[in-house]
Amino acid sequence: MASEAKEDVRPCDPGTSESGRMQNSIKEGDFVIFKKENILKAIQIRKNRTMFLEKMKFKLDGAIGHPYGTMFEVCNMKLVKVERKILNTEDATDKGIDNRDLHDRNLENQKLSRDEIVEMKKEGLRGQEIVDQLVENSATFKIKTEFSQEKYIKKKKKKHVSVYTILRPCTRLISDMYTNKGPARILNLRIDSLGQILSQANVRANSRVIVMENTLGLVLGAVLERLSGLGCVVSVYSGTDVHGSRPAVEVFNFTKEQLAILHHYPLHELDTVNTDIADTNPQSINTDTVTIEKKSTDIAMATASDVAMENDSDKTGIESGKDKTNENEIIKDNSKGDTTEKNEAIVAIKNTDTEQGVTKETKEKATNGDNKSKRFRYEKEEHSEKKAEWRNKVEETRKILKAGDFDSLIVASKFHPTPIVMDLIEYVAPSRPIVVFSQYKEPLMDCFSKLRSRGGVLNLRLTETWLREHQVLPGRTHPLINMSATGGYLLTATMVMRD
Amino acid sequence: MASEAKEDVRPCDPGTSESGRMQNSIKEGDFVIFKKENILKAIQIRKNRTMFLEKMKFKLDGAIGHPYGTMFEVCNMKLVKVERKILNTEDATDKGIDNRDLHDRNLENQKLSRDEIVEMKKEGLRGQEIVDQLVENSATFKIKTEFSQEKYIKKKKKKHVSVYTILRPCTRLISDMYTNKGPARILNLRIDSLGQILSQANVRANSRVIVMENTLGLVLGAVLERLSGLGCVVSVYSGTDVHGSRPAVEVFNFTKEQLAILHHYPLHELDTVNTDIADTNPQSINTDTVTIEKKSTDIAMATASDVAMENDSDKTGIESGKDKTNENEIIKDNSKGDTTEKNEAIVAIKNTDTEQGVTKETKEKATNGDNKSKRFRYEKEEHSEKKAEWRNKVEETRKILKAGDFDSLIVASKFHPTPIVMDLIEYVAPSRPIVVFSQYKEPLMDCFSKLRSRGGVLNLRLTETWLREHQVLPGRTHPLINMSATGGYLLTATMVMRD
Amino acid sequence: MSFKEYRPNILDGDTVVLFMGHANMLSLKLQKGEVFQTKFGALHHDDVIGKKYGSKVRTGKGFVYVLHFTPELWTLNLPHRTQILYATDISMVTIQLDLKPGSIVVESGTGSGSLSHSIIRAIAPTGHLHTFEFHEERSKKARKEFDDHDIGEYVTVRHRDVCENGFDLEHVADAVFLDLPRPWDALVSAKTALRKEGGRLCSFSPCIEQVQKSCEKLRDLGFTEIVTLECLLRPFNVSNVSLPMPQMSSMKKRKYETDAEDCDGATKVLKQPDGNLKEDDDPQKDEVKNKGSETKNVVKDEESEIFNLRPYVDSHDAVTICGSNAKFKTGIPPTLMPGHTGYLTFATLLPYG
Amino acid sequence: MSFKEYRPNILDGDTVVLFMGHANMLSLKLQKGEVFQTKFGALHHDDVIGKKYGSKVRTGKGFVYVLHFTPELWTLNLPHRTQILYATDISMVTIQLDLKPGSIVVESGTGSGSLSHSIIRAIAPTGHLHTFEFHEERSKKARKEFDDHDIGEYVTVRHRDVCENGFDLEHVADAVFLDLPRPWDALVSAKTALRKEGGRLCSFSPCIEQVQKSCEKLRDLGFTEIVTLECLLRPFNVSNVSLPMPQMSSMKKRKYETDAEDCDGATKVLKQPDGNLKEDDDPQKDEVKNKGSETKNVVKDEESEIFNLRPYVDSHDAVTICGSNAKFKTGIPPTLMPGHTGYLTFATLLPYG
Repeated sequence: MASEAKEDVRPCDPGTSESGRMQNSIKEGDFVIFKKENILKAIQIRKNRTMFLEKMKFKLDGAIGHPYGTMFEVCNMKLVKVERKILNTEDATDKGIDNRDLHDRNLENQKLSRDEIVEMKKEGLRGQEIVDQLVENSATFKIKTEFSQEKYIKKKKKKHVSVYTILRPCTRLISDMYTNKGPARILNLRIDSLGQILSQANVRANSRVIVMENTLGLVLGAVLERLSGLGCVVSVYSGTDVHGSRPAVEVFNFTKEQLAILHHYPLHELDTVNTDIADTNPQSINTDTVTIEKKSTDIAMATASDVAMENDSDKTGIESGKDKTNENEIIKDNSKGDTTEKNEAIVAIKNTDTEQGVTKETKEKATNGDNKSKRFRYEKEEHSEKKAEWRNKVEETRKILKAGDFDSLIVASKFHPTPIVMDLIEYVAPSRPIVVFSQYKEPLMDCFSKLRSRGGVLNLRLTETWLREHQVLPGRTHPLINMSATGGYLLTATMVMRD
Repeated sequence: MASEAKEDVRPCDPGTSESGRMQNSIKEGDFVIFKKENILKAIQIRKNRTMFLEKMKFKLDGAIGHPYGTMFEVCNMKLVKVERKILNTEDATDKGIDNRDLHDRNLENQKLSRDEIVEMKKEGLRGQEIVDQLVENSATFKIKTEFSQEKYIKKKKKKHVSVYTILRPCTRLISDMYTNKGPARILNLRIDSLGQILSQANVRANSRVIVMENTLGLVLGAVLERLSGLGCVVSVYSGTDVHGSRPAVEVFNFTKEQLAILHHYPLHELDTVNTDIADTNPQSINTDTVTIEKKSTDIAMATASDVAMENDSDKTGIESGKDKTNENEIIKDNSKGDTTEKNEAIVAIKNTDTEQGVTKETKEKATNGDNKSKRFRYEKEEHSEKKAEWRNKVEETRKILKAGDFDSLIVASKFHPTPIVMDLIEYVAPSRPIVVFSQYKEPLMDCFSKLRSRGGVLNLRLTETWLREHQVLPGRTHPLINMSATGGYLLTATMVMRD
Repeated sequence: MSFKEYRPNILDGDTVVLFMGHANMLSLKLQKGEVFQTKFGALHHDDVIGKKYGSKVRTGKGFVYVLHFTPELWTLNLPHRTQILYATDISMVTIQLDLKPGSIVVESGTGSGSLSHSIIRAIAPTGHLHTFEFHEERSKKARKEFDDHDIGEYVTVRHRDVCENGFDLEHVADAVFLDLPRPWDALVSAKTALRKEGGRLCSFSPCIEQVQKSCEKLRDLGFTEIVTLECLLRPFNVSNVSLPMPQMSSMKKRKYETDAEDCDGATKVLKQPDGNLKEDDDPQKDEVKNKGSETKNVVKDEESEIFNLRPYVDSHDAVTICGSNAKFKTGIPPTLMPGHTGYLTFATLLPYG
Repeated sequence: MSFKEYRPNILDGDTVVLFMGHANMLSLKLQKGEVFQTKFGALHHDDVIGKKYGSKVRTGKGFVYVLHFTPELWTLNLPHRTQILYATDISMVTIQLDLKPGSIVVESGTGSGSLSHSIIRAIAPTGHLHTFEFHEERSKKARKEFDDHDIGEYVTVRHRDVCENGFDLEHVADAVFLDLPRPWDALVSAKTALRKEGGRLCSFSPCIEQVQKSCEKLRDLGFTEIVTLECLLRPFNVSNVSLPMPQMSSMKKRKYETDAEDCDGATKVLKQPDGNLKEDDDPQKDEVKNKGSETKNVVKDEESEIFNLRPYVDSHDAVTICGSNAKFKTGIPPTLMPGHTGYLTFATLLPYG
C-alpha cells in the first residue's frame, strides 16, 4: 500500500498531447448521432436541412458549433441547447417488474385535455414547460407520495420533453442504432459478436484485412475505425452492392486519408484473381472472348454487375417471399445518386419507425425536389467515366489480393459462407486468424467441417455469446425483463502452413 | 392490511391430517440417499451391508431407526449420528472468484504429516477431532485473521469430516444424483427440463400416461411419483432394457400398489398393437405363422426380445466406438439377477467416482459371494415361468394401449424420436399434451416438421432452458462461476382432432 | 371443465380455451344460446357444447379449436389480478419443492392463482394447499375460481397478511412457497408452518436485494441447502432457411440457375391455408413479426410428404446445396426472450425438535 | 515476436506459442541451442528459429505448430500474477470504451496485463495507455513484459494505489477502465482523469454489491448512460451424431440391417491420425472427456471429401435416415461453461466545465 508510489514515467509519454485529435464541435458536413434513450438516428449536418424524428420536423442549423455531447430540445422546429441539470429522465428509472403494489393508475385526474396539450406544443412551448403545466393541473399530484411524484414527472418528461444528445458516431453507437432499429438488417449481429470479431481477427493499425460483409457497412466501418488509415482493407462485395457501397461506413466520418486504405473487389471475380490473363491484360478477364475492345469490356463488366445485382435481388425475393427489404431499395436508389443522395438515404432509414414508412419516404425523396435533375445530369455525363475508373480500381485491388499474405479474414455475409471462406483463406498468411459470422448456426457447422477437412487450420471454434443487461438501482437490482435471445454465431480459427 | 383477517376455512380442510403419510424413520429395505454437498448416492438399507463412499467402507446398520434428514459421520466403519450444530461447512462458503487478495496460501506450516493424519483416521478419530488437531498443530492459525481462521476450518472440515445426511429419495434428489455423477447417462436431462416435462405433459393423479424413456428410469419414476398409484402408465421399452427394468424407479421406494399402475410394452411390438390377430389370439402375434403353439411362441418372443437387445447394443457399439456405456452392462447384469441384485447394481453405480471403477466393481460383485448360486437357481427354475408371465403382461398392456385416449405422451429416448412419436401420438386423446425431450436439437427439429406436416397438432414449440445458480452471500453475491451449458431440448404440443 | 380431470365432452357452463393460433388464445365460458364474436366471425356456443374437447368448430369466417384447460393454458389465459408466475418458473418450483399427491403446501400470496393451479395438480387428490392473500378482493376471486374449476376441495383460501400476522399453521406443511415483497418477514412463521420432520421452502423475488435479505434470514433460521436459481426459456422457431450461394464467378452463374430448377419442389414459399387458422402455426412467428425483426430467407416448413424412412447415403451435412441456394433447417431464437422473471431461492428444513 | 505487428520469420529470442492441440498450448522463449521437452518429445529451438510463423515443426515423437502471439493467445498463455480478464469480456470492454488508434486510456490495475495488451492493440500507434498497479512487483513485471513485447512505447506503467492517491492525471483520457475491489473509491479521480470533452468508463466487478456501490457513485458524479452488462461465451463442439433408429417391429429388423450396409462409408468411427497432433482437434473435446460427460453416439467429423457444391434435391432435413441410424450434424455445448466472470458497468461522461 505504497502511500507515495514510484512512477515509471516513460520518456515517450504523450500524456496530455492533443496532436491528431478531432475537432470537438459539430460542424456542417459531419455525420452525427441523435440519441434519446434507445432512439438513435444518424444524419449529416447540413444548413437548412429538415429532419424528421419521433413525429417532429426540425432544422439542424442550431447544432452547428456546439460541442459533441450537447443536449438539444426541439422547439419551434429548431434545435435549442438544453442544460443538462433540468432533465434526468434516463437514470434511476425502474425498467419494469415488481409493480405489484401499484394501484390507482387511472386516477390521475388531469384537467388539461389532450387537445390543449397539442395546442401548447403548436404554440412552441418547450417540453419542460408542458410538464410543469401538467403538474399544475393534476388534481392528484399533491397527494401523491414523493416517490410517486418523482415517477409521475419522469413519465411525463419522457413523453413530452424531446431532448436529444448529439453524439459523435463510433462503432458502438452505430451498432446500437441498427440494433435498436431492427437487427435483421445487419444479420442480427449484436455488439458483443461485433466486438469479438474485431478482437478475434486481431484487427489493429497496420493490419491487412479482407472483409466480406453484408451488414450495411457496420463491420467494414468498425474495421476501418480500428485501422484509422493505417494498413489495408479489401472489401469483397457482391453484385447487390453497387461498387461496394456501404451506408454505415459513411456515418463514421472517415477522412479521405482514412478511406484511402479501403479497396473494393467484386465477389463474382474471385475466380479470376490468380489467372494469368489478369496479369497481362487486366481489362479483358471474365469474358469468353479475350480479344475484346477495352472500353466495351468495361461496359460489359459493369452491366454484368448490374444484372447480377438484379438477379440476386430477384432470388432473394423468391426465397423470402414478402421480405423484400428496404435497405436494398435504398441502396439501389443510392446507386443512381451522388454522395448527398446516399446520405439522404441513411437519414431516410432513420426517419420513421415503421419499415413501410421508410420505403414511402425514400420514394418521395427520390422523386421530389431538385435532386431529380442532379441525378439525371449525373447519369448522362458521368456514367461511362465512373465505370472506367471503377474498373481500374478493381484491377488494382486484384493485385493487392493476389499478393496474399493478409493478416486476417472476416466474413459476415448474407450468403452461405463456406465457398467464400474456402476461397479467401488462400490469401491469408499462416499464423493469422479468420473469423466467420452468421446469424445461423448450421452454415457455420458446415464451414467448420469443410475447414477441418481441408486442414491447415487450427483452433477451430464455434461459439455464441449471451449478453445480459442489468438494472442496478437501490433495492431494485435485477436483470432486465427482456433480453436478446441471439446475437449470431462465430466461427474462429488460425491458419497455419499446410504440409 | 387486515390485522385480523377473515378466514375462509373449508369444511374439507385436512389441515394437520397425517393420513397416508409415510413413516419418517429409516428402516431396512428402504432406498435412501446419502448426501454431502454435491455427492449423492442411493443405496438400499440392509443390515450388515457394506457401503463404499469417498474411499471409505462402512456398514449401514447405524442408520436404521433414525429419522430421515439425520446426519451421520463415518467412524470405525460405522454410521454414527452427528448433531447438526458442530458443522456448517455448506453454507456461507464462498464458491470462488475474487481471490485476488489472497496470498500466502502455501505458508500454512502444518506440523502434522499426512501419514500422521492417515494414522489418526485408522485409529477411528472422528473428522471434527482431526480438524481440532490440525488447528492445534498449525503454526500460522493463531496469526490469521478471524475470516481466514473460519475459512481454514471450513476447508479442513470439508476434507476430513465425512458427514452425510441421509435423505428420503425423491425426483429432485435422484435427478441431482445422476446429474452430479455425469448427466450423459440420463441424456443430459437437467432438472429444469425434467420439471418442464412433468408440467407440460400435465402429469397428475389419475392421468393415463405413455412414457418412452432411456433415462435409467428417472423420467418414469418422476411420472410415477406424481401419480402416486392413481392412473395408468404404459412404459414403452426397447430391447436393451430387459422386461422394461429401470434402475432409478427402484430408488423411489414405490409401494406395490403404486407400481401396480405401471405397465410395460416392448418398442418392437408397436407395429402390432392394432392388428386384429392380437384381439382374437393375443399370444400368436408377431410371427409369420399364426397357427403356432402358445408356449413356444412365448419363448420365441422372449428370445426375439433378447436378440433385439443384443443387436441394439452392438449397433450402439459400432456408432460410438469406445463409448460402450456402463449402465448397459449393469442392466445386463441385473437381467440375470433378482431384485436384490438389481439394487446392488445401483449401489455400484454410486460407489465409485470413475466410470471404469463402476464396471470393475460390478463385475466383482457379480462373480463373488453367495449371490452366484442364487442366480444359478433362478435361471434354472424360474426362466420359462417368468417369460410366460411377462408375455401375459405384455398382452394386457397391448389392450390398454390399444384402447387409446391417453392423457399424455412423454418421449425422452436415446433413439431418434420421430418414428416413436409419430406412432404413439395415435393413442393420445385430443386436447392432450405431448412432450418430447432430446439432448440434441436436430432430432426435435425433424420431429417438429413431421408433426406439422401430419396436422392435428397445435401449439408446437421447441425450447431450451437456461439454468443459472447464484452465490448469495453478504458482499459476495454473484452467479456461480461455472454453469451447465445445456440441459437438453424440449418439443411440446397439443393434440387435436383431425379433419 | 375441471382442473381435476379431463372430461371428454364439452358441457354447458364449461370454461374452455379457444385456440386461434399461438399467442392467440382466449378463455370462454360457454352458455347455451350465446354467441361470441371472434376475429374470424361469430361462434355459436351451441356449436361447441356437446363436442369432444380438441374439436375444430366453425365460426362465421373460419374455425377455431376448443381445448380443455390445463394449468399451463390457464397461466396463459387467466384474468390478471397481479403479476403472475409463468410455466417455466412454476415447473421449477413444483419439482424443487418435492410436490406429489399427499403434500401439504402453504402459498402466499395467492395473487392470480397461476401457481396455485399447478400446486393443486401436483398434490391432489390426497394433499392440500393453504393459500394466503393479503387483498380481500383477490382472495374472494381466487376462492370462486377454485370452486368453478372443480378443485375447491383441495385448497383453503385465507385472506390474511402473513408478514404481519403469520400463517397461523403449526407444523403441518411439507412445503412453503412465498411470493412477497418482504419475504424475510414471513420466514419465522413459515418455519413454524413446516412439519418438524422437515420440508422445503421457496421464495420468489424479482430483485437481488430481496434475495440477499431472505438468504440471510434463512441461514439464521437454520435452513440448509439454500440455493438461488434462475431459469429462462429460450424458444426456437423451426424454419427452413435458404441462403443464397455466393456468385463467385460470372461464368458459373448460368449453370447455377439451371440447377435451381431441379429442386424447386423443395423450396416452396409458404402458402396460407384456406382457413384462417394455420395448424402449422409456430410459437414465435407472430411475436417476431410484431417486433419488426423477421429474419430474411426463411421459408416456412410446409413439406407435405408424409413421414417415411428414406435411406440416404451422405447424411451428415447440416447444409445442402440446391442450385443457387444453401438450404438447411434451423431453430431461430426470437429477437427478444424473457430475460428475467425472478430469482427462485430454495431451502431445506431438516428435522428438528 | 512483437505485439505491434506480425513478423514473418521466427527469430532467436522470440516468445512463441507452441500449439499441441486446443487447450494444449504453451508459451516458449526461443534461445539458440536450447532444447525443450514437450509431451511429444524434444523440440530443438534451432529447428524453430528461422522458420515462418505458422510452421509445423518436428519434435522427437511428433510435431507442434509454432504460432505468432496475438493478445488473445497471450491471454490464454500468460503467466498469471492475478485473476485475469478473458477474451469475451476484453472484446466487450474494447468496443464499449470506443477505443481506436489515438485513444488515451487509463487502466487500473494492470494485473497480469491481459487486458493491457488488447487496449494497446486498439489504440496504437497514436494512442497511449496509462496503467496503474498497486503491487510494485507486478508493476515491474508488466513493464518488462511490455518492453519485451515491443509495445513499451505505447504504455506508461505506474506503481500506485489509485484508490488512496488517485491517478494524478488531469483531463487527458478518453477512456478509463477499473478492475478494483473498491472501484467507487477511484471514481472521483477517474472523472478527473477523463477529458472535459467527455469520455467513457468501465468498471469490472465480480460481485453485484460492488456494482451497486459503483453505479450509485457514478450517478452522483454525473455520469450518464450507465449500463451493467454480462457477456458469456457458449462454445459448441461440432460433431456428427448417429442416433439409432427405434426398432418398432421385429419384422422390419432384417431390412434395416441390409440398408445399413449401403451407407457405412458415411458413418466411420474416428480414427486417430498417425501423428500425435490432431489437426481437427476441436475446442471442447478434452474438457468434456475429463469431466466424464462425453455424450454417446457421437462420431467425429472426419469426412475426407474435399469441398464441393453437390446439388441435392430434398435438402431441408435436419436429420437423415441411414439404415438403422438417424444421422445429423450438431453443435454440442460442453457440460460446463463459464457462468460468471464479472459484471461490466459502462458509463458516459458528457462534456462539462
